[in-house]
Amino acid sequence: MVHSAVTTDPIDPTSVLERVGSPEDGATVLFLGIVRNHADGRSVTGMRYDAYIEMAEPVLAEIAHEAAARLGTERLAVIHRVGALDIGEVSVAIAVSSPHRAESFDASRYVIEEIKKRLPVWKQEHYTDEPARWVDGTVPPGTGGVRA
Amino acid sequence: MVHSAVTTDPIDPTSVLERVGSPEDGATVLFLGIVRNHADGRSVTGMRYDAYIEMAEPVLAEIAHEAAARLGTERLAVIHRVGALDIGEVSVAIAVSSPHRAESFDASRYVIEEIKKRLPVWKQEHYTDEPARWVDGTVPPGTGGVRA
Amino acid sequence: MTLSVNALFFASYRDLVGTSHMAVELSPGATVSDLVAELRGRGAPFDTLPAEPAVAVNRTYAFLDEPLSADDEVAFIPPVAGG
Amino acid sequence: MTLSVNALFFASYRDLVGTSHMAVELSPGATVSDLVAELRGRGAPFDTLPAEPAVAVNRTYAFLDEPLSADDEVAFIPPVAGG
Repeated sequence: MVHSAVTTDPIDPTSVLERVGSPEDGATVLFLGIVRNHADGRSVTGMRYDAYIEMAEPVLAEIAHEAAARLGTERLAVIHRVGALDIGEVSVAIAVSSPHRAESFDASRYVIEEIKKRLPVWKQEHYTDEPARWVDGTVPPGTGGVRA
Repeated sequence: MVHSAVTTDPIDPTSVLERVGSPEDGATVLFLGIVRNHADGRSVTGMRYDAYIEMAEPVLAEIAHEAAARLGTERLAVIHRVGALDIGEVSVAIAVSSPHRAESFDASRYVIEEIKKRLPVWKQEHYTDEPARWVDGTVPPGTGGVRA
Repeated sequence: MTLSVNALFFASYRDLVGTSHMAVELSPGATVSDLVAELRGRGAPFDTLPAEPAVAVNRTYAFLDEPLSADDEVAFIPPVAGG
Repeated sequence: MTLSVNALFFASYRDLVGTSHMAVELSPGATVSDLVAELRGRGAPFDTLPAEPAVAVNRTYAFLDEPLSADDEVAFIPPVAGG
């Protein structure tokens, strides 16, 4: 069963991994996005994730179902965290499994790329010695102008 | 530090994952190869992995170091299991981490593709109602004929 | 008779306008563009919002020519940066 | 004076020849090709080995024209299937 969630709780990679897998599957891919200590040459001390939560949940579910259609199985789980995260904490975890490896790699990559394109989530980087800054992002498809 | 091993012990994915990661890294990819219950339409009951162990260890180390060069970090671990495996057991685990995600996906994929091309390991499928069969494989580059 | 919609502001837009949400009265038949013009016409701090922002109407991304109905939720969406 | 090498057989090749390793005496200057010909010339079961097998000499993949030295380890490598 496809699983997706937006949560303020810390993400446990093992429990995400345990949501996928089947005796039919020969491949599992787990992707973790993690808060790193640098960006554009600046030293980062932490990250605050904000979300339009009422919209982020259905958009993440939609992305997960699109990826499952590519994957060919329902064995896909994605969890995105929001709130204040320290360096090294997991911001997003994506687990998928499938009979063959190509589909798992592809679906995993699809989920993270689509999250970056259209999940209504924002992040604010905090630095040692300058004010916090909202990270430059992407205008989602289907908005930001008039219908073509 | 790049880690590689060929082992008869069961593989614990979490412990492989824990070998990678750094405050500099924003992405981690874990790939698991798993024994599945079917192949070419046949029902599989288990798999026996044989290795030319004295050669498989250095070849796996070589693959791991090549992948780390692509990755741009030394944060890569790969463990391949040999012996008799049941359905659902992990045959290979590959964990990598890097500042950005593209490099981790690429290195992970590189390791599994190279393993399939040139690691001196063979597998014998066991079935419910017919004799075990060695799985068709690949002739490694650099052998199987005369020098070009 | 007017049309009341609920405007939401997130992240950098919330910082710009200093609030996360507000009710806005529009004329019947108004579109997202009309809402943007109404807000920007109020001057500071609303005139710092972009003239062609990304928006979601009732939690679905929409273009500026999207017509609005009473009680619609119109979110101003800064460029997204999840993951 | 002869050259003795250690031939190793894995997986399906081990099943074919019925042993995992054996010492083979060759003439000085022999190559991998000469080893293959020597073995296949012995008839069953060795003639079921391919005429141009993949091999590794001292744990490195090698071509059939690779010259052999005393005590070399020559592994007959069936198509590999790890992962």
